[in-house]
Amino acid sequence: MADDRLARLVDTDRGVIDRTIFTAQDLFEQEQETLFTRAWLLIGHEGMVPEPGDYVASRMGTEPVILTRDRDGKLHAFLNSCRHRGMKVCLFDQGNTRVFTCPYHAWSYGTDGKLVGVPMREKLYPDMDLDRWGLIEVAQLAVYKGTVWATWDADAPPFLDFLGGAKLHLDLALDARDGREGGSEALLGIHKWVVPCNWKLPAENFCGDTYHNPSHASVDMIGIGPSAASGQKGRRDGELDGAQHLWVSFPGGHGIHSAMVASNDYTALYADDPEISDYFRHCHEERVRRKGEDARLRPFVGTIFPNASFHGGQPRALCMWHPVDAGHTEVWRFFLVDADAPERVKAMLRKFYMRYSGPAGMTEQDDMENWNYATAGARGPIASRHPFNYQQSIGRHTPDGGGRLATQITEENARNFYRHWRLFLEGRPWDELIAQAPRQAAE
Amino acid sequence: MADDRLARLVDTDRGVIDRTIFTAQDLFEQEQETLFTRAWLLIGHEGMVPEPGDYVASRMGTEPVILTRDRDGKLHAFLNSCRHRGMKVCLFDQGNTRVFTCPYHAWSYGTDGKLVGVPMREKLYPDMDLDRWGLIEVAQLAVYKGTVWATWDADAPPFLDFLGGAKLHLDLALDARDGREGGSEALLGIHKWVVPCNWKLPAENFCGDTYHNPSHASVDMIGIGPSAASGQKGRRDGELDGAQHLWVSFPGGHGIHSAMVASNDYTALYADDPEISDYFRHCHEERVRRKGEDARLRPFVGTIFPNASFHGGQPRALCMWHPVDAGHTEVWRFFLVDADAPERVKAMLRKFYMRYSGPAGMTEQDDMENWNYATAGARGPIASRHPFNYQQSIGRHTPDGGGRLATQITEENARNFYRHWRLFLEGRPWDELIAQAPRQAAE
Amino acid sequence: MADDRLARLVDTDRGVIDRTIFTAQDLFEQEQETLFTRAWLLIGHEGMVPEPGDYVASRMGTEPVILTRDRDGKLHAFLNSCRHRGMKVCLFDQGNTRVFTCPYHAWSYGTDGKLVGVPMREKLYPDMDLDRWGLIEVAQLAVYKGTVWATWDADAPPFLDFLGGAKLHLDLALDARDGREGGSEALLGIHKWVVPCNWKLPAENFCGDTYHNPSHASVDMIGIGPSAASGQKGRRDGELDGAQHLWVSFPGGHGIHSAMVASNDYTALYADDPEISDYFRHCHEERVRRKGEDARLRPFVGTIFPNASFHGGQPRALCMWHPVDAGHTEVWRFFLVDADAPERVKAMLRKFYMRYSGPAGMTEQDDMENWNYATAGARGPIASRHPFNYQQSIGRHTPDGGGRLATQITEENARNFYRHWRLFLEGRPWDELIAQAPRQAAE
Amino acid sequence: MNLPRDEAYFRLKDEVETFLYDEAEALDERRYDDWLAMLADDLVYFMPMQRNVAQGPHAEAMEFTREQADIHWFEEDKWTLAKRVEQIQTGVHWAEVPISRVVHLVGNVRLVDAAPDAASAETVTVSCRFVVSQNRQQRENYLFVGRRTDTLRRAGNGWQVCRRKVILDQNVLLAKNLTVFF
Amino acid sequence: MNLPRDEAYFRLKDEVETFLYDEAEALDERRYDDWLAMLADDLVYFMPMQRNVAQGPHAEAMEFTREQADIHWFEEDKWTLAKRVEQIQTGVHWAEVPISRVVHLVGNVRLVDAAPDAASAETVTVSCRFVVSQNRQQRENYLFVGRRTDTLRRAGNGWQVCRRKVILDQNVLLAKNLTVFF
Amino acid sequence: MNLPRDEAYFRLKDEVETFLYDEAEALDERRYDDWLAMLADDLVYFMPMQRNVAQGPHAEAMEFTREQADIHWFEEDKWTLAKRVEQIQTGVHWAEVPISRVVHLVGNVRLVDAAPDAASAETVTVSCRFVVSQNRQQRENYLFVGRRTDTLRRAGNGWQVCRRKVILDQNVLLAKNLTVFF
Ligand code: FES
Ligand code: FES
Ligand code: FES
Ligand SMILES: [Fe+3]
Ligand SMILES: [Fe+3]
Ligand SMILES: [Fe+3]
Repeated sequence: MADDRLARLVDTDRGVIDRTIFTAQDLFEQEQETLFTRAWLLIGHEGMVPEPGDYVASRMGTEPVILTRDRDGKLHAFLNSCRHRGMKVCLFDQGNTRVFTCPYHAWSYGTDGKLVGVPMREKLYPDMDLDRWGLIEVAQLAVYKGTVWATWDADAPPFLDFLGGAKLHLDLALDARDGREGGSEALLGIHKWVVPCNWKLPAENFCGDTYHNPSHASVDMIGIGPSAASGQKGRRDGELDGAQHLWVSFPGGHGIHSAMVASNDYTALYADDPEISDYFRHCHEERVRRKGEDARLRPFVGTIFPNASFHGGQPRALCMWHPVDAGHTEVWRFFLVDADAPERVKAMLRKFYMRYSGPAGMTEQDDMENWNYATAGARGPIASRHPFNYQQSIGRHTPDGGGRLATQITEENARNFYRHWRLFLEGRPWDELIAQAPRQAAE
Repeated sequence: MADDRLARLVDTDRGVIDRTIFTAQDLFEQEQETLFTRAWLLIGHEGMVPEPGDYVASRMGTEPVILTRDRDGKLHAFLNSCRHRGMKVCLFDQGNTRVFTCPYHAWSYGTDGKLVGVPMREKLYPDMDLDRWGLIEVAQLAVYKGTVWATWDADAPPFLDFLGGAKLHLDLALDARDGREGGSEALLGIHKWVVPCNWKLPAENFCGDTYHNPSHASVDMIGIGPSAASGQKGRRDGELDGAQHLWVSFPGGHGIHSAMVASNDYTALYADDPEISDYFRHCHEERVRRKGEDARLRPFVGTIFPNASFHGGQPRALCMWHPVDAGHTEVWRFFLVDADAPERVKAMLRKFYMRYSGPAGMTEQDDMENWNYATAGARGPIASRHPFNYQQSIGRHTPDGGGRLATQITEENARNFYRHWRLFLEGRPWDELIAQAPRQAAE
Repeated sequence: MADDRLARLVDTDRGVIDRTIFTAQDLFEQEQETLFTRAWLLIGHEGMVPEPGDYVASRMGTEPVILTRDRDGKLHAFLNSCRHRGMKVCLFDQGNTRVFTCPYHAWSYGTDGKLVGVPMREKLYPDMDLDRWGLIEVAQLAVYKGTVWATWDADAPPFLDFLGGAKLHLDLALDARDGREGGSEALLGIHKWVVPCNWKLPAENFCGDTYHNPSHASVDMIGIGPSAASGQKGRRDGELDGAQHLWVSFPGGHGIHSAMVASNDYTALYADDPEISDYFRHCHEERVRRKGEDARLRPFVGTIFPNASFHGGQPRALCMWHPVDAGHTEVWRFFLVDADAPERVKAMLRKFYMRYSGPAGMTEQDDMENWNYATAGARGPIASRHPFNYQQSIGRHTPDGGGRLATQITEENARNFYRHWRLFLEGRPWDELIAQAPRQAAE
Repeated sequence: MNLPRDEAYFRLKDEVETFLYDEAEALDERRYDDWLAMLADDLVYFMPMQRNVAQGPHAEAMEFTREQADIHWFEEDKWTLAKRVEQIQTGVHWAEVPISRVVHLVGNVRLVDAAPDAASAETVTVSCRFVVSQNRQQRENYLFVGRRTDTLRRAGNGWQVCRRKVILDQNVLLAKNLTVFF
Repeated sequence: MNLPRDEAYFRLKDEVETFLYDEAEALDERRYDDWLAMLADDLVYFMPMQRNVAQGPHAEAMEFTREQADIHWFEEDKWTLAKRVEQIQTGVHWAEVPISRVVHLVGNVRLVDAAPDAASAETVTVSCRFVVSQNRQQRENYLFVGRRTDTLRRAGNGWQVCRRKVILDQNVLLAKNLTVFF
Repeated sequence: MNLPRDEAYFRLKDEVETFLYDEAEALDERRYDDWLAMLADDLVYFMPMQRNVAQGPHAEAMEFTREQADIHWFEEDKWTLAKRVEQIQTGVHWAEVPISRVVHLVGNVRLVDAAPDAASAETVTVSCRFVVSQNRQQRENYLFVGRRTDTLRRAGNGWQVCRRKVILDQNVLLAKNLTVFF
């Protein structure tokens, strides 16, 4: 563990971080070895595999995995690679099967990962212990309100312990708009595309970089939100007008940006369609009825360390920033709606999501442009001598449960993200990784 | 020499081999330095350069070489690179010349590699010893039944010593169908294409991976062989039906898969054309007449360590798996026919070869797909923790001359291949490289 | 500093240089760290930014810089990268602006590099010292007869000290054709393209490789010069016929090839157009009048170490060989004419330049082909065992001021170039880098 | 449908080709407002995503994301396309600052249908192939090759696109974004 | 050969273009059986390899592998092409599982010859250029650009290809395989 | 300009297309002398460079290098093009030894103008898109996609190019050289 190098690279106390961590391929490989093999990673949504035998292709870090529902309805996640010579055992993005048969020599595996077929086994492999040669399975898998998470590390704490205080905020994205727990479903169709940037830049951006508003000047000027056709400017409807924004960073490395609205009074939204507007008013009223004052807390965005992010409402989506190499990220994105929302609402949201997010997203395109050329700008010997500035609102936060709360725009969430990034790369034990106050930051 | 690392990576005793050897670029470079600079490599066929002054482009490892026939009819192989600044001295795939003149500063070299022209030499290079600045020539070159082999290592044993017991089987591919020694010629036109796989996967496949039959289910179902138009299924005609298949591995790292047919009785083949069928019956009878019981041994495939393979009959071809980088292989393939076969036979074979092998080969396409994604599946930190399984028929072999003979489908040839791969990468002396029983495998 | 390795690689005393220096990516990165961060580099021409607020994109080594003229008319060069997260602050190749506003979070910088705008600074960055977070500026910038040069090294000697005796020859390219000092202007339009070669090969070629004349056999045969339409062969007009060519190498690593014509008699040139021919005769006569015997020294080519070259007359151009990686160079080229030359002359020269130089240049295309495949030919384990030959006219030179003069075709300039390359890579102090006699060459 | 090859057919085919080429020209010359005028107010502009699925009876249904139901690369109307144009014209749509250099090549133009007939066609269905090249900044370069089926409707003396379905034939998108119009 | 530009010529040119575009459509939509029906039973389907050789009098002969004599990328007949289709349809031809996404763009369509004449043509020789894009799995992507000379023969109301020569203009093949039809 | 769609127009369009395709064929078959014969003696052959500049009133003027004033990729006449052909034919123009394998695909052919009219056209302005593929040695491969505006002038029974403007739509050239004719 090159602790000294890492300490030199990431100095969150002074708020300076070396550009190298966004460009060096050896650090990228260290990330794969020490971080993506241990942290809980988002791998999909239950709704993608509703039936026994269903499977869907996913990724963990740089590696392909298959999320399957076995014949007994249990979820599994496996490396998509045969134990014999490594060939892909599943060639499709999704489908339903009884068995994964390897194209090369036809070893076959059940949807529970067990090795169930080895041609000529008695003769050629008389001593084979089939149990030792099943598909490589994740160490732990958790389903949380439909979302599916997994880790390769048997010693990792349970998912909810890892999530910690960020749960409250993730819930705001996953729960129904009327305040019921859960109730969301994933729209079918996963955006997958490759952005020439280091994966940490979007992860950091979503963990609470509210300061990058100027990036979105173009959509803000023209208006693309759900009331834009009625003349509303901005990239979404202003349901947070006048709210107290909150930035919270958590042990584990997570960071969120939510907001506390001044009151439970309703702001009229979705002006382009009265039916839809009524629907959301109804949801609001139900939510207030169910949650009382708690209904005032509204979601915006957040990153669950390391590379899962969520958009809480406009749009409402889950993101995976899959690392490809130090300079490329394969972004996956799926979108949520309430399962029982009227079709008219779903249709409106679906179209808004597509014009906001993804490769054709008018808002996200400008983010990607910045991530792309910020990564490029981190390269080179002179650039490397001038660390990035992470000093925004340094020290301007208060303890909040296990985390830290800021009430003004801040890079504290980013500092927390990189503090944990460093702990992972140093190979720290889990108690340190999810400790209340990360050690190296003696404040 | 990182012996410990190599020992950890390649454990042929237990039949497990780390996926890293198929993916790590530093090991690839070690292969170039320690293996491709020492082993005998296939570089072409005499028939490609029949006349004095003829030349043809070839490769050794990652480097371009020229195979020439000098004015005295002697064959040479040179690095295609000027001694002055390294420019290519030969810009063509083939041709005939008196001299190779470098385009950059016009140093010129004879077809025997001698530096014969240096503009303004008397004035600018008064002390130059021309003999020291000729083209870089291989240390040894051997012609064997038309095929041309070379090595950069002056200490390498003669080609036939390197080939050892594999000669018997290579002969079955190179000798005429009627049992005469030699007599084969290379059809003109070399397939050259790039497969995104590590070069060792095809080399291993051809050294006797009979177990991968399921790869070829599609061609086996539909029938593409020389009797397929007459309704025969399978990817070739069944001349080995009922034969005892043999897998033999040799010191030096070679491995072959041949077969001993039950008797010298003739199986009717090539049913689509009676004339061709008759021709092959005739060849068979002549072969039996000439070779007696020895005629029962029939060729299938084999790999001459490290990266030359042959297909013995249907099709009948020589392969070079040229390394490009850890993840890419430039495949070269040329095909053989008996020089004196009737045109009708040559035409039939030629077309069969093209539909079987090469980038448009209906059989080989499915091999390549497996090599491609087996290489991909060897990448990644989790994949790297789970070595490939090479335990098939482990221990199920008997000594046979200098090698080991198995009479059931086996990965012993592959184990032997990687045992020698490791010896080369450890930089062992030649006596160990071609010793009877490689040392590290204490059985 | 791996001195031993460097000493093994570059042996200018014996005239052998290892091929690895043209191919190894780790040496490329060492070059970026130790050479391109210290040497004076050509970054543009004053005429590209005539007005206050003008800017033009340039490069230093692998990194993008902006050359600006601030509101007070002063030139600056900055890394094109925001101090906050590294995003490009200037998105264009050229333009005029009051301020560079970063697209990501809208920090903004004056044309003098000062950080002048930080949104919400009082609240989010109460302690920020704006002076410490301006654009990263070069340590020194020099304008010489219109050309602009910069270095990242505050300890570097002044540009003219670095240039040393090469000044006399560079002047011949930059001064007016009639012998007045300066007076040249850059035609608009910078050729930019990527050649698959190591950057040192073109730099070396331009420092005085007269021996590569055979490269240009095709243009010499057909004639493409300013009198070619009148039947003159050769790639340019023969103004140096019968001249004594001179090759001079300088401390600092520079090398030039100029020529001393036998007399100040005029050779008729530019035969295709009598008006133009007359104009150049007039220039010649004026030059002789002004400079007397000194007018006999005529420019050909030269390289100002490390990667700026000039073409002195036919054509008349400045070149930047921007390193991309060990195997790729982004070439930039702009062309000079006398600012007060008649339009007819400028038009003729402009067209001649375009058919001679650049990616469509009939002469330079053949150079590039050689640099491309010389780089390719430097790769590989066997190639690497055979160093390039730099023995041409070794020892055939005399001291000349601070440098060495050769009067026959020589590689002394190349030897000098690599001698200094090694000194830079060894991290020597500046006094050694521009010393009279580089130390390791004990002659 | 097989249209009779009479003079009306040839005239119509020329009209349609010319329209498609004019549209390409408008886009490549960044005359976005001219381009918008070529789109019908009720335009549907649809580009589904494609999945890797097994052959079989329901393969096509599983391969493409479903219009009006799933998430796609695009499911737009004229309003959003006009917004995209407006966004570019702000000059601060960073993904298009500077504006991409784009080339639209349209080939294999086939009249699939003309209603009521070629001579008096009010709507035409036309299928084509495209190569769209996008080049931007120093060395960003993307090539999009795919298929398009357009429905054109007569509008005054000319035509307007009232439906466009674009098959890009990619799975993981190979470009960093989709700022280009197809 | 220079065909007179009469009405018959324009009708024939349209027929031929339409045929080539229909063929591309059949392939891109994976209607392989429709495609096979567009091929004559005596089809010759030929794609030589190309070598790097010096200019000179015999250069062309040395540059291309020789039909009916050497090894090529393809020298096929209808039977083998039908086998290739059959192979894809097994569902276990791994190189085409899942099936590639393919786009055929055909351009520069030129009538080189029509026999006996345009009005009553029984065979037509047509030259074209092609861009064929193949995309598969996640990010496999190959572009084939080349030339084709086809001989079409009238068959019933339509046409069939009876000879196709494809010049791919590559030396070392840049794709990992040739599962695509040209 | 909008040419009336009469028979003369269709005949002219076919003539122009055929001319452009014949030209592509001459180049791709390396019949350089045939190609030179298709160029007028007073040909202007122009390919500007393109810069990344901000949107705005003078953007286009700043984006392109200026004909007859600045440095370009090409500003040639027939003499220099003939010299380029001559150079290739020497056999020692190393950048073209061996000669590149080149494919020219021309699409979106639009008659922009015909003077005095289609029926008796003496000069024609035609716009198109191109895909030019260059493949050389083992694995050198470049794709040029761009736009072209040609002015053709009647010459005897045929046509000659008297002006060609090529927009390559690249900034830093993505090819190692420009030995290809456009
Ligand atoms: S690789 Fe899967 S069975 Fe052999
Ligand atoms: S590189 Fe061959 S003569 Fe100089
Ligand atoms: S990156 Fe420039 S302001 Fe943030
Ligand atoms: Fe954003
Ligand atoms: Fe096989
Ligand atoms: Fe030169």
